[in-house]
Formats: sequence, C-alpha cells, structure tokens
Amino acid sequence: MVTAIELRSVGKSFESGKETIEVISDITLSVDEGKFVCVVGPSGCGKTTLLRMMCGLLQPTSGKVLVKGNPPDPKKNRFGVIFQEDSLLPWKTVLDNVKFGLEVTRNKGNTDSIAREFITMVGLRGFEDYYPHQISGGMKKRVAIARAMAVDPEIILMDEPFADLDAQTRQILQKELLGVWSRFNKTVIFITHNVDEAVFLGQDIVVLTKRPASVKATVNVELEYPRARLSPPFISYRERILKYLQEEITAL
Amino acid sequence: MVTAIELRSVGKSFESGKETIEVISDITLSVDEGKFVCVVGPSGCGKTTLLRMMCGLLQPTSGKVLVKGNPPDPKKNRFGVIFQEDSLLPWKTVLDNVKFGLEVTRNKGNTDSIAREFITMVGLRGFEDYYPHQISGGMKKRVAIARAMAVDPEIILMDEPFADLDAQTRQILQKELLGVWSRFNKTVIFITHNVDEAVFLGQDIVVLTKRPASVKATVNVELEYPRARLSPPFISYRERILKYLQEEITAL
Amino acid sequence: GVIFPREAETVRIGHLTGDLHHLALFVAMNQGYFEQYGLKIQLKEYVNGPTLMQAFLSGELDFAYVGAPPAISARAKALTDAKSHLPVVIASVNLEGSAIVTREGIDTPEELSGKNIGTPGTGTIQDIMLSIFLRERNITVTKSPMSIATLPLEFSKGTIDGFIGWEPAPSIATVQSGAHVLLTSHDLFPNHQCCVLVVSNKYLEAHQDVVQKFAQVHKMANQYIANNPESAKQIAMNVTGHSSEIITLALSHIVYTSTPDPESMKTFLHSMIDLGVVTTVSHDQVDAFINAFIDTRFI
Amino acid sequence: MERIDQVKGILLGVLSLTVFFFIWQLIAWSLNSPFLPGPYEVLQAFGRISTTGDIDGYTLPSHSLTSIYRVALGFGFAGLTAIPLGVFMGLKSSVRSLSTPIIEPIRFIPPIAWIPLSIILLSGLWRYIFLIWIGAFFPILLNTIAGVKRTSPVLVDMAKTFGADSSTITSRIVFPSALPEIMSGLRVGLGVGWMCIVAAEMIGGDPEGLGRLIIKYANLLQIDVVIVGMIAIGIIGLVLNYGILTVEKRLFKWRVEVKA
Amino acid sequence: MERIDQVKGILLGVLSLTVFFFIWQLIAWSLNSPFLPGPYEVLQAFGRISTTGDIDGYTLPSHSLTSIYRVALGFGFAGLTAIPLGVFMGLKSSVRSLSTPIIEPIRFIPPIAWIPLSIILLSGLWRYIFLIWIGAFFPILLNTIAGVKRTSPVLVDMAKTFGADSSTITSRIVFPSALPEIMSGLRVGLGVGWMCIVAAEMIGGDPEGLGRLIIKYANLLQIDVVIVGMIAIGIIGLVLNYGILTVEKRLFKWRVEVKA
Ligand SMILES: Nc1ncnc2c1ncn2[C@@H]1O[C@H](COP(=O)(O)OP(=O)(O)OP(=O)(O)O)[C@@H](O)[C@H]1O
Ligand SMILES: Nc1ncnc2c1ncn2[C@@H]1O[C@H](COP(=O)(O)OP(=O)(O)OP(=O)(O)O)[C@@H](O)[C@H]1O
Ligand SMILES: [Mg+2]
Ligand SMILES: [Mg+2]
Repeated sequence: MVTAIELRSVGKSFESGKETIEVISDITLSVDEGKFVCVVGPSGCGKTTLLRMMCGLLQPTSGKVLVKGNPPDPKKNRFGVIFQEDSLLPWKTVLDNVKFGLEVTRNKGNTDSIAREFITMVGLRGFEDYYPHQISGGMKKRVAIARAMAVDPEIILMDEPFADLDAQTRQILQKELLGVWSRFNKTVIFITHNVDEAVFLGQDIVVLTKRPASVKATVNVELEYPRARLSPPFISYRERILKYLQEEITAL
Repeated sequence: MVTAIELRSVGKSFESGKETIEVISDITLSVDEGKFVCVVGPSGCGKTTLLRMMCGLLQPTSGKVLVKGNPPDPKKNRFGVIFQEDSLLPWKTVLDNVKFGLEVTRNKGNTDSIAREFITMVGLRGFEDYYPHQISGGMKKRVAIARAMAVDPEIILMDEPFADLDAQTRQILQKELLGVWSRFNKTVIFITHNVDEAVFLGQDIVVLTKRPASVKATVNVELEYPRARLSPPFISYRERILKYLQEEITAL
Repeated sequence: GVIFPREAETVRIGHLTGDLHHLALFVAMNQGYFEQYGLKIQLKEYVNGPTLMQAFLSGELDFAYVGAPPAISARAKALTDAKSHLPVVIASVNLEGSAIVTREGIDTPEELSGKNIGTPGTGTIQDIMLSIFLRERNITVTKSPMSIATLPLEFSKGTIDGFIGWEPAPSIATVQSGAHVLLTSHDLFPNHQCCVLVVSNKYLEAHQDVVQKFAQVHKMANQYIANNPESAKQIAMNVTGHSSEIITLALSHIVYTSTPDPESMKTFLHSMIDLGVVTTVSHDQVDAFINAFIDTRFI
Repeated sequence: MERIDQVKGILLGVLSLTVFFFIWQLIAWSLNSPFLPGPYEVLQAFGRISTTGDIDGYTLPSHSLTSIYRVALGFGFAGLTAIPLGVFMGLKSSVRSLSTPIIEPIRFIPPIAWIPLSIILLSGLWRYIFLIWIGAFFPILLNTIAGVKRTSPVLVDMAKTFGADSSTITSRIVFPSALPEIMSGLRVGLGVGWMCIVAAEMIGGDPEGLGRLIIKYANLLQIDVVIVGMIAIGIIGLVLNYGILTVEKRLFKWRVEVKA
Repeated sequence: MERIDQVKGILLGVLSLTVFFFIWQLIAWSLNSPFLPGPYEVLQAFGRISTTGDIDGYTLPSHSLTSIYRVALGFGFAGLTAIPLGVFMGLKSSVRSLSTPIIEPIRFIPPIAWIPLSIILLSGLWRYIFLIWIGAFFPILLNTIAGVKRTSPVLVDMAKTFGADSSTITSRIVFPSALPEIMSGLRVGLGVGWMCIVAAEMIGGDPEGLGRLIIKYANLLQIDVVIVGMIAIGIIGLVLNYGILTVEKRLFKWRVEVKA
C-alpha cells in the first residue's frame, strides 16, 4: 500500500512572548492511502496543531511531515480540510461557497455543474441560493463537506467537524460521511473528542496523550461497516479507548 | 384564608399595527395567601403576559386583576419578581444588585446588612464584590432571587426562572426555593414550561390552554414536601398534566 | 489672561492683516502716543474689511481701521437695527493705496477681459473699485476672491493673471514675481477715500472724551508719517517684515491724511447701490446717509 | 401597516418642520434684526439664487454641482488611497506599529489647519481635492484596518488549504470580509469630506461652490443667502449619507446584523 | 513579556518617526523652497515660539491653554445640552420622530458654515463656545440616543416591579446603562470639538489660541510656525482622546467587551 501521510518524530512548540509551549513532543505515524483514521485525545492536547501540520498550515519544529513523500504543500497536494469552526464565506451563497474551492484550485472544468453535483450529494439540492446565515448549523457542515469533496482531494482532514451539532444531526452526518468515503475511497484523518464517533467511523484510532502530545496507542478497529453502536465488540472498543483517555485526563 | 391575587374574567389583547392579537381570552383565578401556585401552558400561550398583569406592568383589556382587593400597584404592594431573562444590573456588583431593590423600595433599614444576609441565604457569600459577567448563569439567578426576597415581598412572581440552566443546577435551585418558601411562607406564582418542575414545586398547578389562553384545568397536588420525583403518585400527576398539555399542543 | 477680561479704560481696536494703510496705528503704538493720552489698547486683527465689520456690528470693537465701503455697507445694512453698533467715521486713515497688478502680456485694461483676477474678498473696497471700473469699461473677468496674503502667492504660482489688493500686496508681487502695475487706485479713482477710522456710535455716545483722545493720537501719527518718512518706513518694515524695496514701492502708492473725503464716499455708495451690494439705501438718500456717517468734530 | 407608519412619519416630519419654521419666523419678527432673516425671506432668497443666480451670476444648482464635483474627486482619491493602504496595514501588524506614531497625531489635525500649507503647495482643483481628501482619508483608513483585522482566520486558513496564494486571499477573502466596514468608513468619510467643502472653498480662488456662496454673502452681510447655502449643504450631506446607507443595505443582505 | 512588547513598540515608534523626519528633511532640502521648512527649522520655530513667544508675545503654552479653555467650555456646554436631550429623545420615540427632520439636515452643516451667523449673532467667548458646541453636540446627542434606546427593557421592568418611579428609572437604570455609549459620544465629540478650534479662531479678534497662531503665521508666510501649530493641535487632540479612552476603560470594568 502507498503511504499517504507520514510523520517522522514530529515535534512542535509555540513561542508566546518569552515562554515556549511544547505542544507536540514526538509523534511518528504513517497513514496508508484510502484509510479512515480517527485521532482522539484530551482537550487541548494538540490535535488541531497536528492537523494543521498535516496540511502545511504549520511547520513542525522538529522531525518531518511528509505527504506522498514530500512536505505538504496545498499548492501541489490537494487537501480537503473541514474545520471545526464555521468556515463558509458568509457573503457567498451555498453554490458559490462550494464553487470557491474549485475556483481557487484552478479547476478548469465546469465548476458550476460540479458544485451542483456535490450539493446534491450532501442533500442540499434546492438550497443553492441560500446564504449561510439562512441555513442551520448541520446544513453548513454539509456545505463545507461538499466544498472539500468537490475539489477531488487526495486527503481529507476533518477537525471535530460535528462537535457543535445535536446528537441526531451528528449521527446522520456520520453515516453520510461513511457513505461518501466508501464511494470515493479517499484517505481521511478525522479528529474528534467523541470516542463513540471515533469507533463508529475509524479503521484505525490514534489515541494521543495529554499535552505535549505523543501517541499513547493505536487501535485497529476490526468491525464491518456499518457498525452497530450497541453491539458488544463496539462497546468493548469504546471502553478500551475510554480507558486510555481516562488515564490521560486523570494524569492532568 | 385571605386571597392574595384574584383574576376576574381577565382578558388581554395587543394592538400591533392594524391587527389585534388576543392573548388571554378569559381567566378567572384566585390564589390564597401563602400558596405556591405553578402555571404551565404551551409556549407562547400568554403566561408571561399573565404574570405582567399580576404585578401591574400590564393592564388587562377586560376584567379585573386584584391584589389584596385592589388593582396591583408596585408602589403600594411589594412584589418580588424574577424574570426569565437576566435582570441583573451589569454595572453593579452582586451586593449592589441585591441592595438595589431595597433602595428603590425606600427601605430605611440597614440595606447593607439585609443584602448580605440574603446573599448568604442563597449561598453566595464571598461573591459580594463580583460583577454579573464574572459569575455563572445559575449564580445570577440566585442573586435575582436574593434581590427579590430582600425587600420582604408580599407576593413572589417567577417567570420560568430556571429555564436556561442545566438540569443539575436547576434541581438544586428548586430545592432551595422550596426551602426559602417554607421558611418565609410567601405567596408564590411560578411559571414554567417544565411539568416535572411544576409537580415538584406547586401546591396548585394551573394549566393554560393555547393562545388565547384560558384555564384548561387546575390540579391540586396533594403530596408532602420534599417530593420524590420517581414516586408513583408524582409520576401520575406528571402524566395527567402532560396529557392536558398534549391536547393543547396537538390542537395547535 | 485667558479670557481677556475687559477693563473699563481699554479700547478695542480692529485692523486688517498686514495692511500698510494702517501705518498710523503702528506709528502711534511705536511712538507711545496711546500711553501718552492714557489709553490702554487691545488690538484685534481680521482677514478683511467685511469680516471686521461683522464683528464690529456685534459690539466686539470700539474703534476700527477699515476700508470705507465695508463700513458703508455694514452701516447701511444695520441702520434700522437698534442693537447693532453702527460705525461712525471720525477721521480718514489714507487715500488711494491699492493697485491692480498683472502678469506680462496684460498691458491695457482691455486685455483684462476674460482673465482670472484675484480680489481680497467680496465687498472689499478693492473688489468694489474693480467692479465699478469693469462696469464702466464693459469688461468681464473671472473674479477670484481670496485672503490678502494669498494674492501674491497665487500670482507667483500663475493661478491668477493679476489681482487688485491693498499695499503691500501689489508691491510684493511686483518685486518678487515680476508683476507690473496695470493701474493704481489713483488711476481708477483719483484721491478716493480708502481706509477710515470708525468708532461705534454707542461708544461715541458714552465716551466722547476717549474718542477725542483717540482722534488726537491718530492725527499725531499721520503727521509723524508726513514729517519722518524714513522712520515711518522703518516701522512699516518692522511690522510687515518686508524688504525696504517692497515697502518703499508700497508707500509711494499711499496718501496718508486724517481729513475724510465725503464726496468720494458718496460716489462709492452710489456705485455700491448700482452693483447690488447695498440694497437698503436709495440713490436720493446717499447724501444724508454719508453726512450722518461722518463726524468731523474730532479732527 | 408599514405604509401607515410611513405616512405617519412623513406627516409628523412635516408637522415638526412647520412648527420649526413658525418659531423661527416668530423669533425673526420679534428681534426684527436685519441679520436674522425669517424663513420667508430665506425662501425668497432661495428662489432668487436658484433662478437668477448670485451677484456673480452663478445659480444655486451650479454652486451645488461644483461643490459635489470637488467632493467627489477628493473623496474618490481618499477611497483609492485609504482602502489599499488600510488593507495593507490591516494585514501587516509591523506596518501598523510603524505608521501609528505618524498617523495618530496627524489625524487629529483638522482639515482647516491644512489650508495654509495647501495654499502654498497646491493650487486650483488639486487644493480642493487635497483638503477633502485629508478629511475623508482617516475614517476610511481606520475602518478598513478594523475590517481587515476582523477577518476570520479560519476563512484565511480555509483558502490556504485550497492552495490559494496571498493575492487571492486578499482579494477573495480579506477584502469581501472587510467590505461592510469599508463601506461604513466610506459613508463617514463622505460625510466628513462633504463637511470640508466650506473649508476648502473659503480659501477662495473660484467664484463658484456652496462654501464660496456662503462666504461671499457673509461678506455682503446678506444672511438670507448665507442660510440658503447652509441649508443646501445640510440637505445634500443628508442625501449623500442616505444614499450610501441604501447601497450598504442592498450590498450586505448576507449580514444578519444589517437586516435587523 | 508585556514589558518587552511595550519597549519594542516604543522603539518601533521612535524609529518610524525618525525615518519620517529624515524623509521630510530630504524633501525640504531637495525642494529648497522658502515655504517648505524642514523638521529642523520647525524644531527651531518650536523652541522660539515656546520660549520667547510669537510676534505678539504669546508663547505656545499660552496659545494651547487658551484653545483648551475654549474647547473645554464649548465641549462642556455640548455635554450639558446633548446628554439630557439625548436621554429625553431616547426615551420618547415621539420626540425623536418630531425632531429628526429638523436635526438631520442641521447635523450635516459643517461648523465652519456657522461662522458668518456666529460672527453676527454672538461675540467674544460665546462665539468660540457656540462653534465648538455645534461640532461636539451631534456626536454626543446621537450616541446618547443610541445608548438609551439600547437599554434592556427587562431592567426597566425589574425596577418598575420594585415600585420605582420614572425619575428613578431614568437616573438609576437608563442613564448608567447608556453611559458607555455616552462616554464614547463624549470622546468623539471632544475630538470634533477640538478640531473646530481652528475654525472658531480663524475669524480673528483675539490674538491668542492655536488656530490664531496658525492663521497669523500663514498670513506672514512663515510656514515653520504654522507647522508647529498644526503639530500642537494634533498632539493635544491625541492626548485628549487617549485621556477619555483611559477613563472609559476604568469606568466600564463591568463591561466584558471593553476588557477584551
Ligand atoms: N499559535 C499558538 N500559539 C501559542 N500556543 C498555541 C498556538 N496554537 C495552539 N496553542 C496551544 O497549543 C495547545 C494545543 O492546541 P490545539 O488547538 O492543537 O489543541 P486541541 O487538541 O485541538 O484542543 P481542542 O480539543 O480544545 O480542540 C493549546 O494549549 C494551545 O494553547
Ligand atoms: N407587547 C406585545 N405586543 C404584541 N404582542 C405581544 C406583546 N407581548 C406579547 N405578545 C404576544 O402575545 C403572545 C403571548 O406572549 P407571552 O410572552 O405572554 O407568552 P408565554 O406564554 O410567556 O410564552 P413563552 O412560553 O415563550 O415564554 C405571543 O404570541 C406574543 O407574540
Ligand atoms: Mg482543536
Ligand atoms: Mg414567557
């Protein structure tokens, strides 16, 4: 299998004034192409920092981040990043938001029809001309997913994308995400707080320690999709990961 | 027993532009002194409007509202009103907020020591010099209660006071409220959305119809305080009131 | 003092920015004539005659050195208003003393036609004289009103083709920017009354003695200029900060005299009525108006 | 319903203006000063200046158009300089800290205080442009900086992950996101620039312009025309302001705040 | 840490001012115009005017104090009139709709346009007060109205249920709740009022005041002193503004927004 993302003893610290905060101490990790990997870890441990290094928004202080063998560069690699925060352009309609990624990546094809196709895929047909403030939080996330998918990304990076949503919307979107992933077979890095979500979605689950983050454990979830949340193996995976996390949180 | 509040076929409508909205159609009701009465009703049925008429903030369009035999007048009657919204003065500390009611009602006594006493009563000793933005939502409600109680009100009117709070804080405050009420034996009108809360607190529960509101039923809860939420009679009262409400909501 | 408390004996005198016509005032101060007569003075400076007269009417000044036309039009306007402080002429300050200067290529009055000519403000004596002159010759120009200090500057930049102004502005342009005098005010209107010394009618009623003293000071100062041209010139140079060359040229255009000339004021008033500058006096009232305007008792 | 409120508003407005003019007329009558004309005289002066023109023959519309033209140029320059500079300063905090010590004292120098320098260094139309520019520049600059600084970093990161270069980010993220603030800066700047017209025109030079009209007739002590000029300036300023407000409302439908 | 940032900020400020003065000096040298003095000449003029005084013998501090005194009076009157009126207008929507058609056009008339009327109708100190008042009045008024309108109705109802009468509600609820907006109105108003000082002093009359200093030396074509006056106005304006900002920050600790 080809390695999509590789982290070689990556460390990251921030300077803020005189202080230096070490956020990531030493992470080595490799993600094969087409995998769905979830990353869980205590709050503030450095998950977002990790994701930002993977797509080239941040540079590691030590070690190396490689995407297909080279340092990540959004101008060459095609990333589909879904941020935890609302990242829609409020002055653009749903359609124009989805077209934004296509236009920036200089996709010469018919951006309009591609955008409409992905809007339909996330179930927002009919909402093309709505502005972000006119649609709900769950619908906004779908638009962000459509925008990221529309550019045909090599790697999809998602940072707690469903954290703000109510339980029901969350579960619907999780199922839809799995559908999209199995259809297009992309590499997905999915960051979450929520263990249930991680076990429901991930082939591999990377558990991080508290800050400065390193890899506490990597759990391979050997369950068929779609997974039943109340099945005993599901619950036992959950318990196992929860235990790892608990150790980290009490250690705080 | 002396009647504290009496409503005689009270009706209320609002003019808004050319339209007239009838909010309360015909309510007749009488509350004895020292009673704890809960009012429940579908959202938007007119509960707040009712409460505002009881303390003289609004005048009824038809019928009469009487407090101790006369129309309510905050300059003569002493009301302790707790609004659903945050009603603390943001530029005053907790202590000065509690003193505010005392000063306005021209209480000549030592307002400072009275205020401190009530702050202690609601468990906020040590927070006297905090500003509202420095304390949590539940603490703010306690301050509002202390402010209302400090003026030694004849009647306490509470409008969904605990609606914004999380379940735990809510239950703590409910218990504290019952404690305060049983100690001072005031007349309390308590408006709520929450049937569980109503059955836990009220001696009488007035169920309103949908807008325009009239009295659908008055339920006398014959349970000793403190009430056990999981006891069968509690649950049967709850079911009964929920049924009344369900009828109103499906009738919408 | 920050608010200028007004002491009883202090007289408030208005004058114009950098106006050599008012040399008598500077001489009187320089020679200590005011102190000699026990007068304490406070000077107030204004950009042009009309602005000075507006402040005068509202009672901000007791005396003023100002062009006759602005004083006339202010008096005409305010005549019916009991609250206004009306100007009364107690002496002449000077005759003539203005000039039209132009750039090369404008050598005859006819060549002014269509040119851009600066004035020190609408309603000033220079503006009025220019208007009268142009009307008589049936010439039209674009008038550019601006402050007196700006005129030579704008001329040097070429924004205007020439200007009419009080001395030393024309002489500055002549010496510094190669302007030449097209017409002096003597050519426009020989021996015309220019600036006058006015007193507020209310002040005159209350303080005849002070007015008497002031007129005396003024007469002495004008005599001094006549008798000591060299030291008067030095005083003028000190006050304006200009070179001897400019001041000599400027002074040669000004006639200092204390005796007012009613006839030229009447002519001005007739013309101002024709120009629409004065609207409250008719031609047959002109004589009476000017006679009441001038009070020669003190000269 | 809304209709009724509008009609009511207009009626109330007319009523209060009537009362205002009536009181003004009463004061004018009772003072009977030649320097305080009543509204009737002002109306007459308005008619006269609008049709036959002023003492130099220029009519009120031509004075107004001249002033509007000058303000439009000065304001245009202010926009063209302040917006790019504001975007630049908003993006680079180092540029901001370098320029603040220079800009801050300058922005408290009133436009009229620049008149002497402008007389010496500039002439003709450029002087008007400069004086209006200096009035309009700072509100636009400060609002643009504020707007740019308020750009959500997530939106910028989002664009970066699509491989956008910095000019794309500036033009497609930063600028549109700052646009509401820029527009309100433009509105304030236009108001200030318009108010500088009297200062700009008082230097003189040209016989035309509303500011000049005021000064000309102030010198002639004909206050009725002075008031005509003041009212014209006030009303044109008001109309310009509401004009931009309307554009803002149209343009920023996507902003919930503007709708409310 | 904060210390370091502060020191860095000051150093950067000094650096950029140095560069600014250096460029200015270069331009002055290369143009070599008698009307564009370099910073060194301005500094000399500053020393001369500060110590020996101007041609009439008044020093820069006395000019500044005179101007500050006038602005303080005009600004004080503006506060005393605009705040009560603003509270009243904020409380009564009928008063608002009645007065808007009168106030709106007037507020777009620039203070300088009032000069002719003010010369005729007022004299001495009152004229300064009036011209500064008219500049400072509207920002204070509009901010006060906005602040009063934003008073939370729950707070008013709360006070009413305790039996508070309307004067208590106004003084203890509406006023303190509108105070942050009133203060920022005062800050803007002081800025505008201060900027009116040149307009107010340009009419002439008294020989003292920063505006007068500028105009006096502009007439003498001594631009170095003109620039001294401009810088003095700019810096005093800046200091006044930061003064009120500091008061605001102290006063409104209870506001989360101000802290952020
Ligand atoms: N630019 C920065 N400068 C300084 N410190 C930073 C910066 N970015 C992040 N940090 C610090 O790094 C730590 C980790 O931040 P990060 O956002 O990666 O955590 P996280 O695991 O995503 O947290 P959460 O679960 O809350 O999203 C935090 O303590 C944060 O304060
Ligand atoms: N001042 C008013 N003018 C016009 N309509 C009003 C006014 N106040 C309330 N209403 C209307 O009266 C109805 C009842 O309002 P009220 O606030 O009394 O309901 P409520 O039962 O308290 O609702 P909730 O459960 O949401 O608090 C609503 O439909 C509301 O729109
Ligand atoms: Mg994070
Ligand atoms: Mg309610």
